Amino acid sequence: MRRDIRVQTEPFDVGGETARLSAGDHSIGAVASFVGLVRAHNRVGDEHAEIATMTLEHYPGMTEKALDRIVDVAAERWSLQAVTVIHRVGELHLGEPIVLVLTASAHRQAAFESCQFIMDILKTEAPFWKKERLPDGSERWVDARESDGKAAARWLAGD
Amino acid sequence: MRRDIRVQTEPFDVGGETARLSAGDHSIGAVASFVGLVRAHNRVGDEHAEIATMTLEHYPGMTEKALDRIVDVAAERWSLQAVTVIHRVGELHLGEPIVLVLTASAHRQAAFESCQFIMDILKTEAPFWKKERLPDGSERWVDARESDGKAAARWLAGD
Amino acid sequence: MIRIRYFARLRDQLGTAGEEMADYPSTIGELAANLAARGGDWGEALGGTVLMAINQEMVGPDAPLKEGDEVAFLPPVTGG
Amino acid sequence: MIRIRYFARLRDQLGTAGEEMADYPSTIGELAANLAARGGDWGEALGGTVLMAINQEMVGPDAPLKEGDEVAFLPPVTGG
Repeated sequence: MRRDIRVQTEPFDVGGETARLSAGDHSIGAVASFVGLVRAHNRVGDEHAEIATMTLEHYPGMTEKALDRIVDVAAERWSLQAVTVIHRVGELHLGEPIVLVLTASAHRQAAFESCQFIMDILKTEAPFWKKERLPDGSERWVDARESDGKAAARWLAGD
Repeated sequence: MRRDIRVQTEPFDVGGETARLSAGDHSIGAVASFVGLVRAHNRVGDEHAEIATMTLEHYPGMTEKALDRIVDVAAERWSLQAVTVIHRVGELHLGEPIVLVLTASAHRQAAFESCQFIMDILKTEAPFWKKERLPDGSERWVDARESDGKAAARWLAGD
Repeated sequence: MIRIRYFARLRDQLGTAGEEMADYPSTIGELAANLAARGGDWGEALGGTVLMAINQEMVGPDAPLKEGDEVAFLPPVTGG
Repeated sequence: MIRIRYFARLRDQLGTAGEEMADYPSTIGELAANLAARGGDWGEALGGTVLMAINQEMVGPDAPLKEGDEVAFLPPVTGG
């Protein structure tokens, strides 16, 4: 299985990455993707606070290992031809893409499920942290969501 | 909810469609997508026959109505900001994209599930038909897959 | 008068994309049975699994026919 | 000697990105307890939910420490 895992400050090109993932491999019938974006309201129980910018911190070295491990597990569980995971770090503005996950398989169910799996596990195991800056200039670390823990746990319970 | 439903012979631009879907709407935190491609082996129980090209036929008028109906149901079931469905018709070559489904929501689970729902129902209810041409020039209509019927049925069983 | 359309594999089997019919039964299911009763390719094409639509909406066999309807017989779909 | 690193909210709370430690206990869980026992911000930062890693792999509190390890304390992750 081909894999491409990147942690970068630059934006990514969804169309280019999708084309690259499947180029020349005619056994691929399905490409599922997920793009996570910086959205205006991000805090649990505080849906009315608009954010201005977001800063993504990570643990260099460990992050790449963690993403690689997650992709290993996906590749054991589903029949996949290729996986791309790109996660941005640094300062991001409203509406900007944060993360891209692409999975390619012969069949759509494997592509869909593995893409969702990678996102769910990434959300609870990959060492990234978000800090929001509000329009008044104040900053705060984003709290982990309980729903993310539950989403990850359902894959471990054997579906 | 914004929607864009197209049946066309031309290729589509995954990156451009993804950017357009979410442009200017900062309530969107998640975009899920699916791209279906023409793959080399397509017949149930006949995995060794390579195909040369594929022709997609549809029922003009009814197809658009069927896609619109499917998107209606998705929009009732999940909280969505925007949906794009583009399905190509006419002659397509190996590796070319056939269908694009994009769903945008505040949260990833709604985006993932609605994208998969739209594909599963499209596969059994939208009037498209595939005809394969093999390298020896012979043509054959693709058989419907039992697994597609099951994938669609699970959504109707109320999960 | 109703207009009947045949698509994809059905059209190839029947050798025609459609026909018009002045005398037609009361339901689409009866129409399908009448067409299948023509025998040969018709029996084979319309005797198996076939989807039915009236005015571009999927319907069941009990759906009534009325003057001016666009009726369609469709093989199981294989898009996506 | 081990190297200890603090990330994100933990680093902000503690006012430091890390430290080196020559005398350290046998497990990472004991190390966390010792750090929390410093009191004040340390007790608050390391007394709650905290993830632990040794040499860039997540571990549980019983994981043993050895000379040269890179130990990290991480708040619950919020990427994606």
